[in-house]
Order: sequence, then structure tokens, then C-alpha cells
Amino acid sequence: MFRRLLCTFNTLSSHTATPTPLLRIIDANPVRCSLVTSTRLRCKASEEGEVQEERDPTKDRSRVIPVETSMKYIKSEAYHTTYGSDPVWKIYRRNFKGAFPPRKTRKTCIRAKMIATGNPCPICRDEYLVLDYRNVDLLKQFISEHNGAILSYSMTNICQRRHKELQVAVLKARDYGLLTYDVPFREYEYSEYYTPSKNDNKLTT
Amino acid sequence: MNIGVRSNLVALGCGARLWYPVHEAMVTLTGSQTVRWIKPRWVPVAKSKMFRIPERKPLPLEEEVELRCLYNNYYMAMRAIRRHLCEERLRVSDTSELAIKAEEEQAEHDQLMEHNSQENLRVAALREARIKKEFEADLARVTASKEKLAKDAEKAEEEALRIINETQEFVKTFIKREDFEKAIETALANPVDYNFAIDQQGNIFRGRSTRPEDVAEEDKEKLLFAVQS
Amino acid sequence: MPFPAAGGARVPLRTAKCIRFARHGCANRPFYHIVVMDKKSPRQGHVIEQLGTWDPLVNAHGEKLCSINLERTTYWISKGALISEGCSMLLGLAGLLPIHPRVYLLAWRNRRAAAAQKVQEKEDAAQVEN
Amino acid sequence: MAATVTLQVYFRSIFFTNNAVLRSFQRKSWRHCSTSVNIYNDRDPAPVFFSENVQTILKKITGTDFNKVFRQRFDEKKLSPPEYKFMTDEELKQKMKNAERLSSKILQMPPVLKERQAISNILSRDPAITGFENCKFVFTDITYGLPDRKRLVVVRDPDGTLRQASWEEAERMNQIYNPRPGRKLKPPKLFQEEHLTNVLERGEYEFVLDSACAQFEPDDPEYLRITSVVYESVDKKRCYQLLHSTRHYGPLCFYLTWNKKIENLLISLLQQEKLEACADIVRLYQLIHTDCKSKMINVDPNQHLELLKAYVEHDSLQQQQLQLAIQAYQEIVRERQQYNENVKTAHGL
Repeated sequence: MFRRLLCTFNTLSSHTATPTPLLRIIDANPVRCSLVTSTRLRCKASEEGEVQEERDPTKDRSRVIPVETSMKYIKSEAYHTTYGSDPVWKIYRRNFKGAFPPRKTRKTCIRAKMIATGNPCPICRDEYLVLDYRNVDLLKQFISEHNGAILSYSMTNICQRRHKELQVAVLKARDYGLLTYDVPFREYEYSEYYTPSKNDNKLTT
Repeated sequence: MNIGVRSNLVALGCGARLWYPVHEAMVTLTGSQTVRWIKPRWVPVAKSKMFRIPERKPLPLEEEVELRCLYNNYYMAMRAIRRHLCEERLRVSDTSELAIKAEEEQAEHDQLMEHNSQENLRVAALREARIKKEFEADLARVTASKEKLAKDAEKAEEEALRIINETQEFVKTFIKREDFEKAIETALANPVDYNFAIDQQGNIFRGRSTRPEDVAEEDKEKLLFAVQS
Repeated sequence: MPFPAAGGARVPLRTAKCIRFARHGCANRPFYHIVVMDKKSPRQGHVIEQLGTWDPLVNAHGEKLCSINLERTTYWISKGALISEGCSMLLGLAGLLPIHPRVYLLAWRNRRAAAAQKVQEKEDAAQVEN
Repeated sequence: MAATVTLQVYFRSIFFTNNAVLRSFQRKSWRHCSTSVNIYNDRDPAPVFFSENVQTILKKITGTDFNKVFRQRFDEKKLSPPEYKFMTDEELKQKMKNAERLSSKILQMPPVLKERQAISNILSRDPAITGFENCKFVFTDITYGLPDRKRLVVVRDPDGTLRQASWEEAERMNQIYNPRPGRKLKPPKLFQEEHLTNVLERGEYEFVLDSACAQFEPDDPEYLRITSVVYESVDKKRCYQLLHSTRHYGPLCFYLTWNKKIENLLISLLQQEKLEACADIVRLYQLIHTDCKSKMINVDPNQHLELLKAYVEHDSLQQQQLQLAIQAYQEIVRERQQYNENVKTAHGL
């Protein structure tokens, strides 16, 4: 019951259009949250300003890189020195507890436009690698050259969100014809299209 | 919002909770959110609604006439269609390729059955012949074994007879109790000397103390292999 | 005998069978299967055979899609299965059966309502002018 | 072995010199025509295409190069480890026969048909139900065992007319109720103009043709447009070799002969010294255009060069290039023979 009181107080305060809610529920335990005093809140608001600058540029992923720059980057010298001729996901060591890696890779490396992990996946770690259907050179690295299938994340170790983006990009690329693959064979039943009537044969001998 | 609708006041903080679960309403302090009343299935029909019959909306007359005519035509058409489809189904059922296929299968089935029965007959004949042969073989075997047994029995009999005769002769050499002493004396009298010696030519010299010169030339016994070589 | 989309329910001989809609899809997204089942079984009861599907919502091309297995439907109709009102309206529109009177009625009422609507708009427009 | 290799290299060097001469001559007369799209609408090609001897010629021209027919397919199927077996001769013969049969199945030519007529067949009219629903009703008959083209699809328009669905609607319904692998509900963007051109520049002819076969019916006007664009660009770039021993080589040759554009094809075949194929194409030309003059002159069929010459004099539209190519070819043959004699005399035989 008490919790509801606080919850309503919170929504009420939000009505009065202060940018940050005066009171925020920090944990479920009703007793402790009542100790949240307004003093603590005031200093939180002031802190907001400085935290903005402290964002670590290497981990900042708020900038949206256009596909063209990504394509240029992949052909650039810098890319060649870092990755050489290997695919992007080659030199990456996935760290996990125990001997066997968990079946699925992490859900995402980027949370709130910041790299949220010490060991981001091969795509998230490099800002200029953009998964897009036009970026064929990057997509080709994630396609097996034996049967044209998309390599699974257990091999490329990219996070689930990037893997989903990769799948979408590859399908769009195939739809646009940028990536070629072998279409399933279509067997024709000639009798459906043409019934050879007697007189036709005489015509063309 | 007409007052008639019984609104489910989920006021904030008031103790009166309804004894049956209703949708969790989004609660705001400013006012109470009214929720449309839905009678749960298990609540019995209200008394006032017990014998209520929803009255039919009166159709305008010409519409009604038109409708009745339409429905009559429709039902007539439907009956005709059902009968037609039924006849169609019966007609098709015996000429349809299903039926033909069924007939083919039936014909094939009969043919297979017939082939099967012939096969059975042939196999039965073979079986008879085999059984007869086996029977004769058994008979022959039995008679052969009988003869063999008979022969064995005779042989055993002869053997037994022979043994009996031998023992009878042998028994004769037994020393009876009453002439026991006499036998001892004769034994003492002429001791038997089993020792013997042989020389390089194969001659045997019986007796412990006999010397080769004692024995005359002609009655020298010869060893078996000496005779052969 | 082509394999029917059998639902697996027992086919009782003497009971009345009915061709009707079984609602699939989810809340606010109805999707009906045209189905043959025992008349007394509940709407989502055990189905004898599925004859087709009916999607009441209009698609991007402005069409309502419906699929009917004509061969099996004619078979069950000839076996004397009853047809629910919705199904008979649909089969009427499909051309397998004659048009159901209720379709004529609804069409008629819609036309009348549309006409009334038009008249109403004309009057409003007239009022607005003066 | 090494000797023959060196000889081949030597020939090729002679060969190229003439070739270069020839090609430079061609470039001058390069027609920068945009890929003109002509669909078989004047005469129905189906009876001609499906007739016995045209089919045999097309199958013979396609040729079965097993490496290409049974190449590694990029269709996301799981790979199986290669199998090495010791085989007796009969088993080997049997295996080759199976491979032959399988390759003929893989090289099955997509049918060449006329553009289909639109369907306008009204089943019944019920104006009385206008207003019942302001959208169309599409009814599809999902009886089992019906081929897609024979499936009945019927549309009830808002104004009450019950008509048979058009080809597009029927195809869409078939795809909804009976989806076929490799086919999409909306045609892929690959077939739009700008994407098609850049795919063709990359030379992915077989990919475009395969996806067109999977997506469209062979008598779909869209299919005919795409295939003619692809055939035109193949003809312009003269890379027939890419489509050789694939299922599309037959229809390509048929299209070119149907539209009397076989000069480039003949020249490229002559350069590859495939005289047999040239003769087949000329014979195909005579079969399709029964009114052509070279048919009158009875040339014995197995003399390929004469057949070709007859065609060049009478029917060919660009005679100089063809004559040049024939001369180049004869020159090469003469030089080769001459060279062989020299070698023989050198070896003192």
C-alpha cells in the first residue's frame, strides 16, 4: 500500500513538468525508499551536467556513421592494416566463464549509445563497420564460401542484435541482387504449358 | 456516462475490496477509473433478467415480404443443389477414377490371391513329397537301427556265452576248498621259475640258473623280433 | 481418395454435421477456418475436417481472402451437412451456392444508410452556407 | 604431354593475332542500341520450341560440362563429405548414366511461350449485392492434387460481378496458399530497372535468369521482358560462355535465332572453333525461319562450313564480319595443317 503512495507521488510530480522526477523508487523495499530525501536528489540533478563530458570517446557510439564512409573505410589502408585479408571476426577472443562458451552470444554490446562491455563483439568494437545491404564487402565476410549460408554467431561471435541486423542486411542484399546465391531449382512440367496437338508436329519437320 | 452502469469503484486506499476479481484498473489519484461491468459467467442470471425475452425489431412490411420470398427461393435452390450433388456423388462414385482405381486394386488383389493359392498348392505338393521321403528315410533308419541293435544283441550274447565258457573252463582250474592243502603241496613241489634271460641272438633261457650251454640247440626259444629279422 | 485435411474427430453417422466457422487468430484479429464438425460440439471443438480458411480483414490490395476445398465441400453438402449462415453467405459470394438472402438484406440496408448519409451531408452543407 | 602444351600455346599466339585484328574491326560497328525488348508476340514460339528436332538441337548445343552442371551450389544446404569408391567398369558406366540422367534433369530448359492473354471471364453478375461490402472477395479452390495453373481463383467485385481472377491475382493466391520455394509474394527488387542493370554489369546472368524462373511463370510478360533484357546484354557483351551448359543456353540461342541476331553468336563460336555448334545454329535458324533462302540450296548437312557459307551469303544481315570470321578460321586451320606438315617433315617422317 505504501509503495503505491510513492508511485503515485512520482507520477504526480511528473505532471508538474520538472525534467527529472523529484522522487524515484530505487528499490522495492518500502522502508528504505522512504529515506530518500530531497537533498540527495538535488545533488543528482547538478551532477547531470558534468557526466555528459566524461563520456569516453572510444566507447561512445552515439554518432551514426553513413554507409558510404563505411564502404570507403573497408577499402581504406587503415582497415587493411588492422584486419589484413582476414574477415573482421577472425581476430576476436570471446571471453566466457568455464570451458564451454554459452550457446548464444550477448544480447547487445551497446546500451544507451555507449559500449557497455569490456570486450565488445567484432562489429560493435569498430565504429566504422556498418551492417547495411549496400555494404557488400562486409556482408561477404559473414557468408560461408562453401554453401553461401550466413555464418552462425557461434563462429563469428557477434552479439545477437548485430546478428539480427546482419541477417536483415543479407536478405535485403539478396533481394536487391547485390549478393548472388543459388535459387532453388524449379522443375517445369511441360505438359502444363504446351499440349502438342497433332498438326503442330507436321508444321516444323 | 449513464449512472445505470454499475461502475466498479476501485478507490484508492478504501478497504472495501470486491470479493471477485475484476480487471486491474489503471489507478490515478485524481479520480477513479470506471470499468464497464461484465457479468462473470458463474454469477447466476439476475432475477430481473430471468424471464426477459429480447423483443424482435419490427421489420417494415415490404422488406419482410421481400425477405420471405428470397428465403423461400433460397431454400428451394438449396434443396435442389443438395439433391443434385448427392446424385452427382453417387454417379461419380462408381465411375470416378477412385472407383476405377479401387476396381483395379480389387482385380489385382484377386489375381494375387489366386496366385497365392496356386503357390500354396504347389508348396503343399512339395511338402507332401518331402514328408513322404522323410517318412521312408525314417523307416529305413529305424529298420537299420533295429537290425543293428539285433546284431549288437547277438554279438553281446555270443560275447557273453564266450565269456561264460571261458570262465567255466577257468573255474575248472580253481582250487577247491577241500583240496586246498593238496594244491599247496603240489605248488611247493614244483616251483615255477618265471625268470629268463636272452642273449644277443635273441635266444631266451628260462630259469634263473640255466646257462646257455645247458640248453640244447634245437629247443632254444627265439625272441619274436629275432625270428622276424 | 485425396487426403482430406482431416481434423481427426470421429465421424458419427447419425448425428447432424455442420459446415461453419471455427475462430482462430487472436484477440482483435479474427481468422476463421471453414470446418465440418458435429453440430452440437462447441465452436472450437474437435473438427472432423477443415474445408478452407476465411480472413475477414482486408489486405493491402483491398481484398478479403478465402480458400475453399470445393471437392470436399460438395462432398459434405451432398452428405447432408448443414451450413451455418456465415458460411452460406460466403459460399454464396463464392458462387458455389446461390446468394444468401441476408446478403441482399445487408446490401440493401447499407445502400439505404449511405443514401441517408448523403442526404444528411447535403443538409449540413446547406445549413453551413446560410 | 609437355610438347602438346607448348604447341597449344604456340597456336594460341597465332590465333590471338587474327582475333585481335577481327575484334578491332568489330568495335567500329558497335551499335550503342539500348537493350531493345522484343517479346514473342507476333508468332507463337511454343510449337516451334517444343518440336522434336528443335529440342534435340538445343540440347546438343547446350552441351553437358559436368563440372559446371554439378558445381558447388550456394543454396545453404549442409555439405556432405566427398566419397571415394573403388568401382568396377559396369558400376562406373552405371554411375555415368545416372550422372547423365541427372544432368539432363538439371539442364531442363525453361519453356519459351508467347505472352499470356489477360483473363476476362465473367462467371455471374449480381448487381443487387452492391453495397454489401466495399472490398473484393477472392476465393481460391484448394482441392488437393491440382497444378497451380489449373487452380480456380475467383473474385467477387464490390459491384457484384463474379469474375475469374487475373493471372497476377491467381499467382499471388497460389503463393499464399501453396508457397513455392524461391518465390516471393512481391517480386524481388532485383528485377527493377536500375538494380537489374548493375547486376547484369557484374555478369550474374545465370543468377538473374534462375531467380526469374523461380519467381515468374514462363508466359508472364514481366518474365519475358527480363529474359530478353538479359539475353540482349549477353549478346552485347558476347559472353555466351557464361551460360554455356546451363539450362538457359537453349532459350538464349532460340531467342537470338528467333530475332535473327545470331551473327555475334556465330562469330564467337567460330573463334572457339566450334564448327559443329555453328552448323546447329544455322540449322535451327532454318527450322525457325522456314522462309529463309539458304534452306532452298540443299547443302549436305554434315559439311558445316558449306552450311555456314550458304547462310552467310543468303540470310545473314552483317555479312562482312561473318565472312571475315570464316576467313580467319580457315586461315588458322590452314596454318595449323601447314605447321603440322613442317613438324612432320622436321621429324623426318
